[in-house]
Amino acid sequence: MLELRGVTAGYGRTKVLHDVSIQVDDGGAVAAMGHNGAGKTTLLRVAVGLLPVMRGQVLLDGEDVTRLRPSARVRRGLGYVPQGQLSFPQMTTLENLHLVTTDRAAIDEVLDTFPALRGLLSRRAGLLSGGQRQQLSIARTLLTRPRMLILDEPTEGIQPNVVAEIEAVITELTRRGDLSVLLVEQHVGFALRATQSYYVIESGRITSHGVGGPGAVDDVRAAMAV
Amino acid sequence: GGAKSGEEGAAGESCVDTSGDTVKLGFLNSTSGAMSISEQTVRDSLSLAMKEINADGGIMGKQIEAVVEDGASDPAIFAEKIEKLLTGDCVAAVFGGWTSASRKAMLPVVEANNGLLFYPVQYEGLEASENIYYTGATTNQQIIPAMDFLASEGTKTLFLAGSDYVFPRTANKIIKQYAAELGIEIVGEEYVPLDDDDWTTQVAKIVKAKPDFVFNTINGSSNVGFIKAYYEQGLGADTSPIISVSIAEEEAPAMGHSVTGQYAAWNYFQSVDTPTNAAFIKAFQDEYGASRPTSDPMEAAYTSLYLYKAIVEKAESFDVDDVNAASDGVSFDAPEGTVTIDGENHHIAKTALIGKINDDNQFDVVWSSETPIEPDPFLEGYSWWDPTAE
Amino acid sequence: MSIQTRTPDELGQDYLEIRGLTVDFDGFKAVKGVDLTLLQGRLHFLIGPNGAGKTTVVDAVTGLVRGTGLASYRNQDLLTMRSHQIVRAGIGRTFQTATVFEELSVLQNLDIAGGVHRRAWGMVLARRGVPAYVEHALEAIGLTELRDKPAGTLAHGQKQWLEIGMLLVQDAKVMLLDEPVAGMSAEEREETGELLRRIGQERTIVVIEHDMDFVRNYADVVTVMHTGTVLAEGSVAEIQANPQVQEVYLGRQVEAAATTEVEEGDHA
Amino acid sequence: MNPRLTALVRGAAPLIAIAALAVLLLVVAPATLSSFRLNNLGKYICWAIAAVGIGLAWGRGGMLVMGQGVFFGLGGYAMAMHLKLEAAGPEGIPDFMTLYGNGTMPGFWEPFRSGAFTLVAILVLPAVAATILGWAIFKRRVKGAYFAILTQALAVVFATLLIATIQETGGFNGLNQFTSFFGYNLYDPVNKRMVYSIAAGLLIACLLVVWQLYRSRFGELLVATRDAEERVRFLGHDPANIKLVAFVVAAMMASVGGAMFAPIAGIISPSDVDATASIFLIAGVALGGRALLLGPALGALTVGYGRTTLSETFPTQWTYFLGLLFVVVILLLPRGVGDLPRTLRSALKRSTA
Amino acid sequence: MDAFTTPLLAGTATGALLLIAALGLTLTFGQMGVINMAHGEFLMIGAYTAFVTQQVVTNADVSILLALPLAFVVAGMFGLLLEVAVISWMYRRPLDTLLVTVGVSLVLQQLAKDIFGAQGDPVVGPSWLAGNIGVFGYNWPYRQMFTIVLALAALGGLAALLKYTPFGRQIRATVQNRDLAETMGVSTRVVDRITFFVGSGLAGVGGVAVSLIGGTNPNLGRGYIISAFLVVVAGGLGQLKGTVIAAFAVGIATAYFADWTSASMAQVATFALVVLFLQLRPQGLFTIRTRGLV
Ligand SMILES: Nc1ncnc2c1ncn2[C@@H]1O[C@H](COP(=O)(O)OP(=O)(O)OP(=O)(O)O)[C@@H](O)[C@H]1O
Ligand SMILES: Nc1ncnc2c1ncn2[C@@H]1O[C@H](COP(=O)(O)OP(=O)(O)OP(=O)(O)O)[C@@H](O)[C@H]1O
Ligand SMILES: [Mg+2]
Ligand SMILES: [Mg+2]
Repeated sequence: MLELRGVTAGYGRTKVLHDVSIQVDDGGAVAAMGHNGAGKTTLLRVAVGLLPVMRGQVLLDGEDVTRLRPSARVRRGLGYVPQGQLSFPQMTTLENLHLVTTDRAAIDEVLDTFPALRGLLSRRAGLLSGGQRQQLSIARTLLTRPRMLILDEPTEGIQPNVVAEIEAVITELTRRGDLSVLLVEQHVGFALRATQSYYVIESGRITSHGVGGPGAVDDVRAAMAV
Repeated sequence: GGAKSGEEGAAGESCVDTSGDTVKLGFLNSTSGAMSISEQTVRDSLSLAMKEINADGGIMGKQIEAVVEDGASDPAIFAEKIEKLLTGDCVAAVFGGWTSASRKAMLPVVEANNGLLFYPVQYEGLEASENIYYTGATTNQQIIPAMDFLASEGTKTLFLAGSDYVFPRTANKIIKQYAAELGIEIVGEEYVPLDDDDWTTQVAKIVKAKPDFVFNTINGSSNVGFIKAYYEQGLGADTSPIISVSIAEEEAPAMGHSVTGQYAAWNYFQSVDTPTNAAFIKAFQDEYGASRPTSDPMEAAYTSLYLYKAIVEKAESFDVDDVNAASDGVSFDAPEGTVTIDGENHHIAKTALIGKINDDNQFDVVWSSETPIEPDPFLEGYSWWDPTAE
Repeated sequence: MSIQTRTPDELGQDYLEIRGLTVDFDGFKAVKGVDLTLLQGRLHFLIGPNGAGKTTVVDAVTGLVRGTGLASYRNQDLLTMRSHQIVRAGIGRTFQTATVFEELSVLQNLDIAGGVHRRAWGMVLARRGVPAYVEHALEAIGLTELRDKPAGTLAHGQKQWLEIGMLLVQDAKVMLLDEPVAGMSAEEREETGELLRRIGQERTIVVIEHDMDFVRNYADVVTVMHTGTVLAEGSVAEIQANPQVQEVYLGRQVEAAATTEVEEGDHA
Repeated sequence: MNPRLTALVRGAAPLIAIAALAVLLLVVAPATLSSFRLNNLGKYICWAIAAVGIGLAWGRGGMLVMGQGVFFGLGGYAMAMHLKLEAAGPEGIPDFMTLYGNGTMPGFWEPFRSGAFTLVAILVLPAVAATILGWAIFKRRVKGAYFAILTQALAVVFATLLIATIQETGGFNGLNQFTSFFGYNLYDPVNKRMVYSIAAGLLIACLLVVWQLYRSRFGELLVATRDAEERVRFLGHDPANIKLVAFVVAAMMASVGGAMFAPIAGIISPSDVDATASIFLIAGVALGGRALLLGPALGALTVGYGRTTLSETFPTQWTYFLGLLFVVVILLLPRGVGDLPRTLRSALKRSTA
Repeated sequence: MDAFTTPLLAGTATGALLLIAALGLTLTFGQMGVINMAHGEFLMIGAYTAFVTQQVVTNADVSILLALPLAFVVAGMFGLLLEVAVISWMYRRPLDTLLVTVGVSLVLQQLAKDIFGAQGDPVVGPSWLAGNIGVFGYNWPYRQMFTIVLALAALGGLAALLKYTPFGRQIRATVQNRDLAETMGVSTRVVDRITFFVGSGLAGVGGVAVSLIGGTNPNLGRGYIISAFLVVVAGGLGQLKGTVIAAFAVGIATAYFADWTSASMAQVATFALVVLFLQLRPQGLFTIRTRGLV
């Protein structure tokens, strides 16, 4: 589905990623974990196309999309939830969703997942609380009906019971097999439950890679402690 | 060169060298900026005069070599460039300037260096420098005759419309005092910034005031907005005609509305019927194209170079003091008629004309002062003039 | 704990008291009559569902939004003061999305944070060497090695540490921290928690957080907010046992998971 | 090299550069240039003085001051009024007031007979004006493009006001025909040289002032305010005050530049202070490097020189040059030509890395 | 009565012109964060389009109708060119776009000077706009009424575009967060270009209206750009409602000031009014507040 081959990338002169390769299979779910500043967000930005590569390739469905703009990748089925509770602050919650689609049924469906948003539809996104914005951000991306979903710390700032809800949604979607997931997450337990394999990334390099599931918690913790 | 009064002793050491077989003259006009189109016409006629004079043997046998500079429509640049011409290029005289601001800026420089400037445009008067020759009209050769014309037409009420600028303000001060003398009532006075085209509200006031005449001292392109608003609100030459002092042959067809029947006050029109003028027009159009009209400032610039030649040849010297000593009474058979220099104030005697615009955008002369009017820049000969009155 | 039994007045003036705080956004009351007493030396946690009004409380206390009621610190009514005056009164905060001065280095960020306590004239003088308090703060937040890097190039979590460091340099007596460990890995959370514990001795610290493990490990007192009001207050255990809190915030899964070992290890 | 030595050299480098410029302007230029060229250089120096202030306000403070012509004009007109009165003699009034007006002098001219008052006014007038305006703007948190546009509108309005007040300020023609400068005959080349030297000295002084400000904590705070104004509030500072100080200092420098411009150019008129003139000042700063110490001054000198020479060689093309300068520099070298060495060095490093 | 109504009517027409100029600006400035100082030159380009059209189709009654769509397209194309060549490289540097476009505006002015000459080239008004209607002693020119109609039409079109089409949402999303919009599948590049085309095109239409007032000269835009920016500032960033009210308020206020004092003093007074107004409402008439430190 999504593959990064030997990607080196960074900001200005500083390289952040060094020759990183990862792969997400069709219908597969992969977690990327690592410390603060390890380069996880950078990795996702490269995958989405917000950051150009210095070297290497990005492949979507086996096709080289390294030169495609993010919007073109999104039209090919990529969905991205960025870190940092981003929204279009001066548009209402509903308008934020309408940017993607005005289909009532589809909107209703995601609102069932995030019922808190229902009461906030006419409030401007810039006025929402951090967690509300993060929920909106995920909902908005789900509306694009991605085949490949990229999530950057989606549970940051979200209340525990909604985190559980999000976990359920992701698990449900991947189980159906029509969605692949690349997840960056600090909650190791959550990440491993929602995915089937993991990468640990340290200082811009992949240091460990393995099969996920709750049993891998110790392996991951060990890998990250190095 | 000689020093002027004692306090300025150190300056003005002339570096002009006319020992060779050429004489350097400076042409300083704006070829960029807002004034460039107007001033380009002056530049063209200066070049024509130079070409003719050179073909005719030059000045005192010396070929003219022009040093051209751009004043960039900016007074400070005019000051800078004339200093360069006088002290760097060591020209014997400078020809140019258009706006009063540019002349005022050049004046101290040309005086400090005891140079010579020939200024070719009608202006607001109230000035006379030893180092400047004014070959356009001063107020008593344009504004005051225009008022005489209005009186002769039986004008009772007059509306003043002008740009917010020195010339219109000063001209209107004179007009108001003379109007009181003539028994003409001023029923309104409006000014609009130089670069503003929207005259709608001001013209609405003219509509209400219903004056017999409108005295127009608007500068440049702002005239178009004025004329359009004037006709748009139902005014016309048959109700409240306009007399202008800055609409000439060049501008009349470019008003966006026919201005047939309106008036203008100048000292020269293309339509002036003299053999010298016919020759001038032919020479000019041969040089620059048959569609180019000739106008008053162009003619004044053309004349200025010939006048300079005449003075120098009378003085038999290019030295400024010699030139000044010789200038009084020098005359030239110009396209507008014979003009004569007043050695006292360095202006020239000119005949005032009032033209009425016809369908071909030429001016039919409907009134003339008949004889050249002696220049009187400070209006000393007019008893009604009180410079300190409001 | 002994401090819990003492009244605020016995502790001297160092406590932040909020009484009947209400914030009204054109008719929508995001905070409705909140009462809080925040004492020095305790790590005070503020939790609650998204949109409960936690950030708004902090905004109101720091002058970012207008609130009514009372918020007093050392006999000053904060609600009538402007942001920079509130800071000068000793109250500092961080933001839910970290905001540092991106073009200045880590060191410069810390240094200008100390500016509050300098005289106006000192402002036009150049910095000579690194003041001791800046060195201390650098060490405390573990960014000594990155001191000359522009703050804009720090990762998310590092910026959050830097913000805390700036509060240290400011010598803020009251620190209001809005989700300071969001996006940090387990170890980093631990480090941050320890840091807060260390500096919390002589300060009043309020932390807004959703990570229940973090809350469990470090909270002395927890206040739960819901729809603009205080729903419950007490120790972590009390809060976790509160059915209302479970209902609106923790959810049944957490309740169940709390008993399993895997969940315990989640963030450890 | 020994790191402490390196630090020492790095610390002294700006001072060495300023000293070099001082030698160039105060010793080399007077010795080699003709009186006319030196006078032109004097004009560029006046623009450079204003540019140094713009560098502070815009480069460091992020306030795009598009109306510095106004403050340039305040200083210029204050000085010009004094020179005009000096030329008119102890009891006299400026010539243009009798020509265009009714021969009486408006009251606000009277104090400018005093040289001391004029010198004080040159500093105090812009400071007061900038404080009032800055207060109104910054306290209400108007910033960014809003601020830039308001200042440009101010320049337009200021020029319109000058043009419309012919009897008070000479209108479009401005003020000129100054004969002496605080008793020194301005037609005397020796005195002109002295006026030039004063301007050059003031430029160096202004550079030293911003050098100290840039290395001070205020300088850091100013950059912080530029980058995250609201955040500065939570450091316990009112960003409005920080910006105000930079804005006022910049205004005073512009005023000093204008004050020297009047005697050197021999004229001050609305076209020296209007929106176009203000933009012209910005051009130099952008070219030289807005955030650098010497960039704005050198940029202004270059643009001034370019204006003279280009308009001598290609009279009508000058506007194209100025226009393209903006486009090329801002687009490709936003940090200015002065930053080119660093850009090149880092590009070189990248390619070898 | 007429002392009161004349400035009101004339000012409304001035306001309408400002509105057309400001509409394009709110679109590019308010919606896209690009401060286009060359916007005034797009007005000038529109005016010259009217002039050139009239040279080809000499019948003034027809040429002006042809000129309106033509000016929209011509000015729009210039805007598009500017976007592609310059602006698209600097969306993250709003203040810098201001300076770059100052340069562009200088070049365009000089270009017009070199092509058409510095003095005005007049556009002759159509006969169906010659004349006026008497309202309380003011001979209200048809031309002014036409300007008002034109402005309202432009306003209606733009409002519909922004409010009721997906494209409108995309424009707003793009300005609020470029990267995020891109990751929501919005092709920001296409959005930028269309926005610029429409915004500049509107200026072109305004230019046709301006060409009916006075001469068509290279500096024509300069007279309007500052007032138009003041309108956008006073109206509140990106707010159509605010822009409309501010445009008419500035237009009418200027007319009254001009009536009481002089045209020059009216400029000064209007500026003072806007600054005073910003004291009361620093973010303009209508503002959108957001939280946090933005
Ligand atoms: N815009 C930028 N310019 C320069 N360097 C940057 C930029 N953004 C990030 N970096 C650097 O890149 C490195 C990796 O950052 P990244 O945001 O990818 O980390 P992360 O793993 O996502 O961390 P976190 O868990 O805090 O989100 C960090 O060292 C950071 O300093
Ligand atoms: N300026 C405002 N106008 C209208 N509503 C607002 C405004 N600011 C905040 N709100 C609303 O007030 C409520 C409280 O927001 P607040 O940010 O305080 O929540 P929070 O408890 O911090 O939530 P989170 O855990 O998600 O950060 C939310 O519903 C939010 O949408
Ligand atoms: Mg990250
Ligand atoms: Mg919050």
